[in-house]
Amino acid sequence: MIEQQTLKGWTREEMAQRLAQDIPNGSYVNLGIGIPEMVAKFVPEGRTFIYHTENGLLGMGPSPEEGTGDPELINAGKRHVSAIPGAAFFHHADSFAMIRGGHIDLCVLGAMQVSQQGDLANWSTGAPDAIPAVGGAMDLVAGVKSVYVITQHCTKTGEPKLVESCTFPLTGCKCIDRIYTDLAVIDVTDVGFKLVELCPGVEFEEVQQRTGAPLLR
Amino acid sequence: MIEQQTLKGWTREEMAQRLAQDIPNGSYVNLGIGIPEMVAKFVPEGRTFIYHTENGLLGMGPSPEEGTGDPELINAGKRHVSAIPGAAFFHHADSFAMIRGGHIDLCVLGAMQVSQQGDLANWSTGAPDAIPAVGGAMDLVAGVKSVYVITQHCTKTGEPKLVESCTFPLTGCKCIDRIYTDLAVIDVTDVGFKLVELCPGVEFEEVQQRTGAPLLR
Amino acid sequence: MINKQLSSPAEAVADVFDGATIMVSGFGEAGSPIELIHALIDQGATDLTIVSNNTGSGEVGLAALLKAGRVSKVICSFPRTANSTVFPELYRSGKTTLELVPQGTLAERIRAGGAGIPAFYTPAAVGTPLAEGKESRQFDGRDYILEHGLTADFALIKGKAADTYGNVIYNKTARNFGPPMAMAAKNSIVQVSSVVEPGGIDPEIIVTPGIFVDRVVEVANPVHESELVSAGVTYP
Amino acid sequence: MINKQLSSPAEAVADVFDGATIMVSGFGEAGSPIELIHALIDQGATDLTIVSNNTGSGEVGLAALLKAGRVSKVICSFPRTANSTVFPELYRSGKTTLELVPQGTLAERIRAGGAGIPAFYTPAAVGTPLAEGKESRQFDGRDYILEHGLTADFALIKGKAADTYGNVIYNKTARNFGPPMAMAAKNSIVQVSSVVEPGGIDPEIIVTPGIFVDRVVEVANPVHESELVSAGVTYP
Repeated sequence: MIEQQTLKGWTREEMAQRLAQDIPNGSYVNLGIGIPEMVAKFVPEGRTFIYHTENGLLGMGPSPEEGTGDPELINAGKRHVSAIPGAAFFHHADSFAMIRGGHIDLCVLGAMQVSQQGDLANWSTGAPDAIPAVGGAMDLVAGVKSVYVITQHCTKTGEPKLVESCTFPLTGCKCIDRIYTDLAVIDVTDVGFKLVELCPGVEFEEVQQRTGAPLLR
Repeated sequence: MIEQQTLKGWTREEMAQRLAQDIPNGSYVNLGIGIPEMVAKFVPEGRTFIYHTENGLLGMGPSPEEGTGDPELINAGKRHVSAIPGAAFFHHADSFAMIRGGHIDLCVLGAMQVSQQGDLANWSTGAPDAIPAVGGAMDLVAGVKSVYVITQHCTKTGEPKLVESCTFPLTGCKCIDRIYTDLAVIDVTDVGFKLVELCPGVEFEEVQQRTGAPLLR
Repeated sequence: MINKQLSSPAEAVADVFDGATIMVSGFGEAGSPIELIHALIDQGATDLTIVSNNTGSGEVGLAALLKAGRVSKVICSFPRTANSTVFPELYRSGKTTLELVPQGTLAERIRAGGAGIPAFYTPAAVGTPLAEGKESRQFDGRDYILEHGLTADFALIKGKAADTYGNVIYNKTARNFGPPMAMAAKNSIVQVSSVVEPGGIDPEIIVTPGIFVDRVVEVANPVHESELVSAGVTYP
Repeated sequence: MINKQLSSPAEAVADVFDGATIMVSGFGEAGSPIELIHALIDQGATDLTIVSNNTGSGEVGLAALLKAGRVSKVICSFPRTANSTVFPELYRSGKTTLELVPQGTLAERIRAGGAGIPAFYTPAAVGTPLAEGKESRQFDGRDYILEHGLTADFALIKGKAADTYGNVIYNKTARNFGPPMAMAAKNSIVQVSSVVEPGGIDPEIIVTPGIFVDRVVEVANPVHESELVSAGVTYP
């Protein structure tokens, strides 16, 4: 095991904010559950993103005040949301036509593991007693134009999440374009992981040490 | 050539009226262009049929007065029509999902030839200089629950239209359930053409003589 | 005269038979036809195959149907729910089997079933455990797997309003699986808050044309699953 | 800030390139985007492949584009028109080739192209000349043929109204091929009688969500093809 030290990296909010900077104006964006959802809080000045939620809404707006939600206006995480002016409702087959047909510009997902080829594992530990559940993740990674992962660089027990090849069951192959962690922004390229940007105060060697595959500069 | 005599059979209107008697209440019906369209004039007392036109309307109503039509409310024959209360508009992919998916109860088409196996030829003479055009006929015969043909028993030159096997290019194989001609109503069965009903005043032998395959009683 | 309205959920599900395949609309509680499901529990049909995105919550609706032991198989994309132990127990004990399908593939398989498409190719799940045993094929240098259309004997669907010809509109994200399921089932049963006369819904805004709907039943004030779960309600 | 509205049909079609594949909505004159087609004639792109249900009427709209010699191939279900000799002449002289596709297969191929489905099986055309050279396969004892998704570089579509996010509604049977074509083209261009602000169209009644639409242009009073043809108009 690689010896781990706690590094002072980006907070989850900072990771989400950093990712939001890279989204062009006018993008159609699908945000996964968890940290990915935080991206919506950090839309840069002057840009508009239109959020797609796979359960049938384009133009998803913020969650309403607690207790004022409509149980029939929810997002993919089953939370109450709102619809912006210019929103549209549609059924599930049309919604996944948007996804599979390459109409969504960007999808942001959490990850258990990402391989240096861009394979993603984020739906199952493969444990024999787990209840398997996949939702729309496999469709999203297969269809969306760009797929970004936002995740802690390592697991709670210090294992690298960026690996040579995934040991957990795959969600998709060669599907991840970029990874935003608490320590760095990393592209998945034809030749493996490549550093885009370090979190201020974090050294390249520290990131490499916590990455389960070679990290190119 | 079989010697032909002119027989006094059903008129086109009578053929259409005879066919309409066989449509159950509540049926979803697609009527082809020409004689098939006349069926809509003869809905039996107490029954309601809902007409589907493949260009995106369920609940097609009669043509409006000449000169009062809406150029964006037309049928598959590109004639002005109306929409009944309870009508619905939809796009072409949904419209043919209704057809291909077996949701239309009955389709009535014209024919150039019908074989004793129920093959239909109604879209092309196969002439080398003809402009090929098929429209929705192949989808209709492949998808609709029951497909009836309404046609003169013979061509203008006296050739049988009910034949052992079609010589014109096919629209579909084993797709015709019943044929309404000016002389008779004939089922297509596993063992070939079978008489259901003769036009009053017409003899079985006279029909057999004008049919290009054995006709069972 | 055409009138597809029936008097009650009980009448609407009266002919569901043992061993039937039933599609059930809903994504989480949105669009879940609770009253129709409860009527089905009362009706008693068993050995059912359920096609639905989730497996319900608490011990009402779909979870209650499972709890009652009526479901031998679930075809589903996300059978893990925050507030239910019903499906996990049935799954672990082997009493209910699971066919796990990616959500978009599930939606497309249902639409294909309704549209007369027996099979289609999709890129989703290629290279994953859910592609195991499936035919794969390249088009333009990319890998796809073959998936088959899904049909059902019945569909239980929640809409917002319908006319007596069966034309249906939905409410917000409760639309989800309703329209494709209405297409794919032999007997599509829709509960709505209000039933109107033909012409009572603008033909331009109809989402599910009546040709896909066999039975309509009015449930003026449908319950919300989350409220029942919060209140600790169990059914029956 | 998102605003997909352009100032004119000319601006909307400015980047159409020689050799492009263009889907054109319409069934007969209903839904035919005459003003966009005329702008395309003015623009000059040539060697085009046109995907459309018909080939136009008279010498305006699609027929005028053909007459101008800009179309090398037509993918179409019914290229025979009551009031035009344009396509027949081009076809017989070999100047324009034809891929004849059954209407429902055409609609489904376009939808598949837009939905990321590379190929699907259909029962339509089995045993006919249009199945020649196509793969066939049985499912449940019935024969089907394999058909491929269709995509395009551009789509020219006629709607009724749109907002500046590209959400579109249509008018009656002019809807026809517009929604699937909007899905299947890289650049979907929609002419509408009125463009409104986001929120100006009820989100429940939108037929084509804005994600499928790239450009919107207002043509307040579109001409009707049949009126032009009756008046003997030719374009340009």
